[in-house]
Formats: sequence, structure tokens, C-alpha cells
Amino acid sequence: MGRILIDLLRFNRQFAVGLVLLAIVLGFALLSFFSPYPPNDSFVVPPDVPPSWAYPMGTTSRGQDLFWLLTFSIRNTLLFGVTVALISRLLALVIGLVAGYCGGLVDRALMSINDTFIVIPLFPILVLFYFVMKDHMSWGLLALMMACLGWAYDARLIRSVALSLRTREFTETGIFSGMSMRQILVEEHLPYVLPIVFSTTMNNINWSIGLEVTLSVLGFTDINTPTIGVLIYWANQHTALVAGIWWWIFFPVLLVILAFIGLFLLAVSMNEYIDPRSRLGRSGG
Amino acid sequence: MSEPVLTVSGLRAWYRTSAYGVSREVRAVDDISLSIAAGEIYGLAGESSSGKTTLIKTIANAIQPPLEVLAGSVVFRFGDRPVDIHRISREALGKIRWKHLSYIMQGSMNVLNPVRRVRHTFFDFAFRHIGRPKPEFLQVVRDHLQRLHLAPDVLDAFPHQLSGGMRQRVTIALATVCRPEFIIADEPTTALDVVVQKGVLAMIHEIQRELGSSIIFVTHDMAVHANLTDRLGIMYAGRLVEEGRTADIFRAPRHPYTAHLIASLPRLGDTAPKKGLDGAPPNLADPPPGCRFHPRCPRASDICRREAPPMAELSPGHRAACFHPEPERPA
Amino acid sequence: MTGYPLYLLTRLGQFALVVFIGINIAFIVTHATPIDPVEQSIAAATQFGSTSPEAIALMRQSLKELYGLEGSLGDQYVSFWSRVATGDFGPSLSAFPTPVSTLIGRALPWTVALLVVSTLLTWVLGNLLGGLAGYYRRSKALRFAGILAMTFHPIPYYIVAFLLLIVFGYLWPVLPISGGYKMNMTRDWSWEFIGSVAAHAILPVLSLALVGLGGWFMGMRSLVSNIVTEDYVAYAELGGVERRRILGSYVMRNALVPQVTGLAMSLGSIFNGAIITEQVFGYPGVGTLLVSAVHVGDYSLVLGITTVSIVAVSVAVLLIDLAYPLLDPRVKAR
Amino acid sequence: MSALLEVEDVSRVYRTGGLFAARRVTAVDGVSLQLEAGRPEILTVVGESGSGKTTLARMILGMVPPSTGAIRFKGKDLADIRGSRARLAFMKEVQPVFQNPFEAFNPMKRLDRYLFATARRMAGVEGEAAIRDAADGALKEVGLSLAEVRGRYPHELSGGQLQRVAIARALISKPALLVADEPVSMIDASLRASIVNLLRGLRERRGVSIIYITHDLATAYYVSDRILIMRHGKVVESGEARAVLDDPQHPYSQLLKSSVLSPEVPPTGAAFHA
Repeated sequence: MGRILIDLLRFNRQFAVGLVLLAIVLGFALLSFFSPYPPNDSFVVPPDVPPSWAYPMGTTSRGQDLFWLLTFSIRNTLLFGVTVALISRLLALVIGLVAGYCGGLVDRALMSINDTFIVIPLFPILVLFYFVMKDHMSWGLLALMMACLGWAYDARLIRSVALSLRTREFTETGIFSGMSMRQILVEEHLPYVLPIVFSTTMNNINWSIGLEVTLSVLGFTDINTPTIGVLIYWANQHTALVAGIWWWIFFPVLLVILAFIGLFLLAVSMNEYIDPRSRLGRSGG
Repeated sequence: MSEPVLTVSGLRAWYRTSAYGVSREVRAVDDISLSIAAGEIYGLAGESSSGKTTLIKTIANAIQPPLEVLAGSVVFRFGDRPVDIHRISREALGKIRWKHLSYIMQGSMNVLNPVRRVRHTFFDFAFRHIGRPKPEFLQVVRDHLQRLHLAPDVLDAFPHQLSGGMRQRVTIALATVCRPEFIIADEPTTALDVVVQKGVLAMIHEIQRELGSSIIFVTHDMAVHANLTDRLGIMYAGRLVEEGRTADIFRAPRHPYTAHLIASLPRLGDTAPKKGLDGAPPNLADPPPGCRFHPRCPRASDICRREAPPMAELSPGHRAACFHPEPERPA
Repeated sequence: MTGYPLYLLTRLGQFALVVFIGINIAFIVTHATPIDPVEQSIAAATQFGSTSPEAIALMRQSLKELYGLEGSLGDQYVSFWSRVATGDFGPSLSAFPTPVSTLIGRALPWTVALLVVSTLLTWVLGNLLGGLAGYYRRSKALRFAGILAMTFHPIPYYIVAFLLLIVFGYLWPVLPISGGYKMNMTRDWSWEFIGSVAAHAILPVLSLALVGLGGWFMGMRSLVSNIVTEDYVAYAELGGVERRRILGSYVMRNALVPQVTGLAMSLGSIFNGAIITEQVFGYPGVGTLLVSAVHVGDYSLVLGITTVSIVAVSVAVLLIDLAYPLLDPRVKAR
Repeated sequence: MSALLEVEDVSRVYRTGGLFAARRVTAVDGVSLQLEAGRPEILTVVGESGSGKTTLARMILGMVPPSTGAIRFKGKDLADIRGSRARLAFMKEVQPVFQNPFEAFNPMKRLDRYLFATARRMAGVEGEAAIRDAADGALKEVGLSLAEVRGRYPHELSGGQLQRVAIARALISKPALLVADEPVSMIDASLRASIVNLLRGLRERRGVSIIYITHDLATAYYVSDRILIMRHGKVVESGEARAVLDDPQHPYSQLLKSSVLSPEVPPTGAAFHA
């Protein structure tokens, strides 16, 4: 695994750029632990100060230092994405591997349900969810809801890999060597599935962050937990653009775009790496 | 004897890849010379990774990176003008393709466009060469199919509606509709069942005799070579090791590799014990020095380990690249 | 049973399943709430002014009926389905007494038009450029297009729309940034009106296109670079078939088949994008309607829009599925 | 004499299509065969593509259940083998050799792990040294040794060597029956003869019965004791191999035989002059 990472860094520019972008964003999020102010305190600094040496990203109309506020917001946003991705990974992996390994009717039934979840428009459902939850809406609840709705596309990808692994002869060799199903799935199949799990994780984080930002900006989430979306929501509430407080919008949008592109580049480069044709080019023998 | 239709001289074609820091150089075709006369079926035999597929690609000028031609030439003579297929323009090549030089691929593969009716494929490949208005062109195609005992309705079919054998027959009809002088046939019967294979081979033979075309016929199946080809070239590890009239090679092979290959063929009705050959074909990214067969050769000596044996004519029309050839066996 | 009837039955079954599961999710979500939607609606409706207790009691009764909260859970489930089946979601609470179906019916054409125009445009353009980029790998312009695609594609619809709003609303205000047409204009079929509608559609379409283009572009490019290694392409090249014909009838034509499936699969997320974008530009479609319904606490409208969305997207997917065999002759043999 | 393997009127139907609609394909249609215990033989199943021969092999290996009919191994119905312990006991006695030696081992894993796993789990060998000895013994049987295979990855060996390793692995648990599905069709001609010889030797030396699946009549003639010719899922002719192949009775067998090209140059020149 270490060699793969070094290879990717050295020879795949997309991967390198993606990693650098993500490192910037992550480093910024880690700064939140050194923040002089708690995230939800307002009017701790003079409001509406443009970026300067004292306040590198300016301050908001609510008297918050945008730099430090942003570190909390991006941290929560990333954490949200990772939580959704982890939970939905669990669903996608289990459903994908089981459908692929069992095949037949199990596979057909699971994939029909799977395709349903791919097609259903999720945004209205999430809005409906917020509508009935209102003040009970929390960060964790939304993550859980999105994980339950967002596993399907990746399960399909994992399933197609698992399906082809199931029909490969070395799986049968494993069975007739007395290996258990767990041993075959974990030792023989997982190495093939992991790269695709990795790349879908990146894409899934992107997807969930995107929806979270959208819902937050509209005010359809818990607006007391600082995230990038909530930050923009408050900026909009204070008509920051009209008032000329451009930095309040500019920095969060810039940061979240860096995160999106970084994650996406990692996913794309990983996809290229697992593409059988490029794999052929570097295998020996 | 008239000028050969195809002359390959000193051809060297290697694969050069570099991905994620691993560079490799596979010497798939290494210094090969041969020539093919008009109206001749020349068989090319060899195992996997012997370089026969690469040789064919190079002859057809289907060269895509990472394959590179490093040296040598491939010269066709259609009419009286020789053309080096690697050194002519795209337009000139387009005029030669299908009119003079056509190609039959392995039948199992997806050689016909899956979403296009057979009729349109005929238009794509042959219309510009035949140079007649549409209805007349279609009539030419229909007549040609009929000559090959194919029903004209195949024109309206999509490839998936035809059986494997039928698809291969359609491909042969497609490859011969412009009456080319030279046909490259790359494992055209390998994936077919024996019953179908026999019919397809008969079809190739029949149309070849009728058109008088030359064919270079590639397969690893020695039985096909025995029954179809006039002359035979044997490849091993990127090199031509023996060449001669098919009957001569089967009767008295001179290269130890060929000799073993022919002796170990299973025959229906024969239960005499057969001997296998030890070892494996070399890795072409790192071939052994000297004769590439020496690690597996029962007759190998010191010189075989040091020098590569040149191709030498051992009897009229029969060449082999070996320092210690098998003894000659008079007919 | 084989061929097209088999295929048809499979797709219709899938359609029914999508609608079934989608509506069930909507039902579960609405019934999983810890708060009483009736009381909440009453609170929302009465917050600006005093209403007599009798009126509130009446309202409570009619709301309970409306929400389908009468009777056992089984009864509620049945009445939920009957409302979906008849398309009757009762009167809107915020625009009382206009029925929800009328409001949705008014907004839906805007959304559908926006979706059809932007999806067709992006799909065609993205596939065309992506196909060219996959075939002519050395072209500098197409490589640059690839980098652009890679930059815009991962950004969510909302952010892209928001960026466009900033650029064309504040920095360089040349395009209308809000509404579906100029305010106070009479809705007739005059050139002026059509022009205004078109001008107002530019930014929503553009923001949908910027995100969508990249996806189709990259998908098509990688499909094409796979297909050029297929035997039928190699064979056509050996046959001296013209390059343009190979690109069109051999490479792109075959790559289109999975791209149509891809279109059907991504309709749901494209729809999400459309309603998000509408909200940013105040476009008079269901997206804007949905968001304003949430803000005014109009339960029946939110529920109506959700279910109509599910059904509408499923129908669109079904239509693509039914047309698919025209593109791929192999379906009939499967 | 008791039966080692009884295949009784076995059929297999496959369903293809989606969840809501499907169609049925009959791959194997009413096939019966029997192998006697204590009389090892090579039974060859010959057929062209689509004849159902591979499905038959997979049913005998217990990888696919028959749709109708029964398969009994040493008197026990395969349908009654449930639970991993019973599965292991069955697999100890019936082992496969697959068509593509390059696919038979995970390209990311070392070869020896399959040998050791088989020794440990199937043959019940305990202790590192004993496991290595078991693997080495089996490899010697096929003309290799553990020293040559240990720590190597599949791509470092040739197809012929890999197929020998595959056969060695199958032998570790001392099975009574090997099911070899086209074991030489992906192997180069110069290496093929030694694999076929190996199978012949195993029957003689180890007393293993072998079900040999092939499309190639010439190797079938060379190795088989008995032969079964299949077409469209049905057996069209069966019997003592040489007798059947020397004088086939069924029209399809006759056609098949007459289609095989002999690797001799016909005296008249090319065969297709007629």
C-alpha cells in the first residue's frame, strides 16, 4: 500500500495535486484546535473588518473572526462528509459484496432496490425530512439519513467487481483449498475491492458535503453547528454581498471548492490506477 | 519466378512501455525476413508470446504505441510498383487497404460493429473501392455472398444475430469482396468448434483459389497448417527459426523446436507415448543470449549459448536457424 | 418470453418498484417525526395574528384529515397511497384554498422546460466534446477542456449557481438573475415575452450545464478511449474506413449506449440540481415552490412536491428505458 | 463393486434476465454416468461449445446444484452435503483442475499459500514442516519441487508450470476423483503433451479417477478409457474410448470425427481441394 501511494505521488499529477489541495484544507481544519475563540461566540471582535494582518480573512457582521470560524466550519463539514461516507460505505460494501458473491436471485433483488435508490430524487426527500423534524434536526441525524440514501451508486460498482471476482477461477481454487468464505472475501477479494472503495469514498464525501452545504445555505439544517453551509447561510442572512462584505462569502466558497476538487482528483486518479489497462502496463512478466 | 508480393526484411518491432516508473522493452519481433509469392498460402506458426501476432500487426501497419518498428521494411508489390507500407502517406494507405490488402481477424472477437447492420459494414469497407452506384454495389455484394454460399439476408442482420461461424464467414466475405491480392488471416478459426472450423477453412481455401490471392495465415494449430498452407514459417521467441514447404517441414523438420512440436502432436487413433518439452518459452523482455531456444534444446552446445544462429538454407527452399540441425531425411 | 416484451416487462417492473419504494420512503419520513405536524402547522399559521379558539379547533380537525393522521397506521398508509394515486394533496395551507395540485401544475412546466433544455444541451455537448477528446487525445484545446471539466464537475450545483449569481449579479450585471421573466410582463406568446423568458433562463441553464458538462465529458472520454481498443474499431482502421466514419458510426455510436443508461441513472441527481438552481435564481419552478413551502410551513405542498418529484423522475427514466432498444439492437436478443 | 460416482438423469436449467421477467436455458439435459470405486479410469466428456460439458463438471464438483436428477459420490447425495465440515470432507475427495492456469491462482498472492492451505485444511496435516513436506511431495509428483515454487507469484511461472502446480495442489488431499475442465486448451503445444502424460500417470500410479472435459478428440483418444460425447446438453454416444472414436455410431459423433484435422500433410497436397 505504501509503495502504491509513493508511485501515485511520483507518477500521477492528478493524485499529487489532489493530495496537496486536500492537505491544505485538512491543515486548515486542524487549526481549529488552536482557535482563541469558541466557534459559536459572536461579537468577540469588531464586525465587518476587511482582511488585514490582524484578521487575515476579515470579520463577519456578527463580530466573528472569519479565519478561526472557518477552521471550525471546514472541520465540521469534512467530519460530516466522512461520517456519511463511512456509514454508507458499510452499507455499500455489505450489499455490493453479498450481491456479487451470492449472484442469482439475491443479486437481482438487491440490484433492483439499488437502482431504485439511484433514481429517486433525494433532495425533496431531505427537505421533507427537515420539514417534519424542524428543531429536532441535528447534524448526526442528517448524516444518518444521507448515508441511508446515498450508498446505492457505490454498491453497484462494488457489486460489479465482486461479481467478476466470484467467477474468476482463483476463487474456486481458494474454495477447494479449504479456505472459508470469510478468508476468501477478506484475503482474496478485498485487495481488488479496496481501491474502488477508496475512490467511491472520495466521491461520496464530495456528494454529501455538497448536499449538506446546499441544505445549510437554505437553512434546512441545524444552523447552530458551524459548517461551511451554515457560514454562507449567515452571510446571506446579513446580505453580505449587498453590504460589500465579500470576504464572508469568498473564503468559505474558496475553501470548500478546494476540498471538492482535491477529493475529486484523488478519486479520479485512483480510478485510473485501478483501470485494468493501465494496470497491465505496469505489471511485470 | 515472378517478384514476391510481400517482402519483409530485417524487421525489428519492440514494445516499449513506461508506467509508474517501470520501463520495459519487449523484443516481440527481432530481425525477421521472409517473402511471400503470388497465389501462395504462407502459414505462420508459433506459441503464445512467440511474436507472431506482433509480426502480423507490423505487416498490416497496425502499429499503436507502445509498439515501435525499430528497423527493417515491409514492402508490398501490387502491380509493378513496390510500396513500403511503413513509409507511405495515410491517403495512399487508405487506397491500398481492402482493395489490395485485406484482413481477417480471430472470429470469436468482436470484429463487426455490434450496433451496425452487416450491410452498412460492407458499405463502410468496400463502397469506395468498388466505385459503383448503391444498387449496383449491393448487387456485387450479393453475388459475392452467393458465390461463398451465404444467404443475402445476412446483410440485414446485426452481428449478434449471427452464430460465431456465420460471423466468421461474413468477415471472410467482407475481406474478399474487393478481390484483394493479399489477405492477412490472424487466427481466423481459433475460437471455432471443429465442425465449423472445417467449413470455414474450406471457404478460405476456395475463395483463395478463385481469386488467386496470397494469404499469410497465422495460427498455433499445426493441424490447420498441415491441411491448408503451401509454405510454413515457425516462430520462436520473436524469431523465425524455420521456414520451408509445409510438406517438407512436416516430413523432416530441421530445427529441434519444430521437430519436437511436430512429434508431440496428438493424433486421432494414435496412443503411442508422446514426450513433452521441459522449460518454458523465454520472457521477451529478457531473452537468453545466443539461440533463444538453447535452454530447452536437447542438442544445445557452447556456441548456441554465445551466438544467435543465422537463418541458413539447408536444402532448396528450406531454411532453419540452428547450429546443429536435425539430419536431413530424403523424401 | 424473449426480446422486447421481456425487456418491457422488466423495465415496467423496475418503474413500479421505484415509485413504490420512493413513496414508502416519503411515508416513513413523514411518520417518523417526533413532533406533531398538526400543532406545528397551527402554530405557524397563527403566529401572525389572533385566531379564535373555535377556528383553531376546526383547523385542527381539517388538518388531521389532510395529513392523513386519522385512524390506525394501516389506515393512514392506505389513505396516503390513495392521495398519491389521485394526485390530490388537498388545499395548500399557505395559498389557501388553492389546491396543491394546481400550484405544482403551475410550477412544473418551468422545471420540466429548464431540465429538458439544460439536460439535452449538456448531454449532447458533453458527449460530443468528450468523444472528440477521447479520440483525438493529442489536441491541446480538448485537453484544456478536460481540465475545465475536472474543475467544475466536482463543485455542487448550489455553489456553481451561487458563483454565477455573484458574477452576473454584482460584478458584471448583464443578465437577469431572478425570476422566470420580467416582472409585470403580460404572459402572452409575444417575441418580447419569449425573449425575456430565454434571457432569464440563461443563468439557471448555464449553472446546470457547467456541472453536467464535465460529467458527460469525462464519462464519454474514458468510454471512447476504451472503445478505440475494441476489435471492431481496429478492424475498421485496418479496412481503411474513413476516420470520420470510424469516429461517428463505430466509436461514438457504441459509446452512446452506456451514456444513455447513464442519463437514466443520473436523472434523479440532475433533478436535484435543477430544483436547487431554481431556488438560487428565484426561477418559478417546483424548486422555488418547495423552498418557499418549507419557509411558510406548508406541509401538504412539501409532501405533494416530494411525491410528484419521485413519480416524475421515474416516468422520465421509464421513457428513456423504453427508447433504449432503438439505440442498442442487442437488447432484443437478450 | 460399489460406485464411486453416480450421476443419475441430471439436468440443469439456467434463468437469465431481470427480477421481473426471465427466460430459461437448459444447459444439461438428462445426463447419466457412473464411475466404479477401486477401478480408476479416465472418463472423457467431449463436446463443442454449448454442449453443457462444463456445467456437468461444475455439478459433479458440487459448485452448481442440478435442477433435477441426483449426483451421488460414494453413495452420498451431493444435495445432502450441508455445512462446512461435510463440504470439506467432500472436497477432500473430489478436486478440480481448471482451464486457465493463469487464472487459477490470485495474481496478487504467492502460489505456495494455496498448497499450504490445502495441506492444512483439506489433508489435515499439522505442523509447519509436515505441511511443507506434503506440498513438496505433491509437487514432486508433477515434476516440480517446493524449492521452485516457494515464494513465487503466478506471473513468474509459465502456463505449463502453473497447471502442474494446480494439479499438485489438487493431489495434496489424496482425492479419489479429479475433475479436469479443458486442462490443456490454454497451454502451448510444446508443453501440452507433458500435462496430458501427467494425467495418464496419475491414474496409473495414484489410482485417481479423472473426469476429463475437452473439445479435442485427439487428446481424448490419447488419454481416455471411456468417453461420453455431448451435444446440446444431451449425451449422444458413450462407451470405451477407442472403440467409440475408431467407429462412431451416432451421426453427430461421425461428423465430429470427420471434422478433426489430422496434423499430417495429405499426400495430395492441401485437404480442401475436393
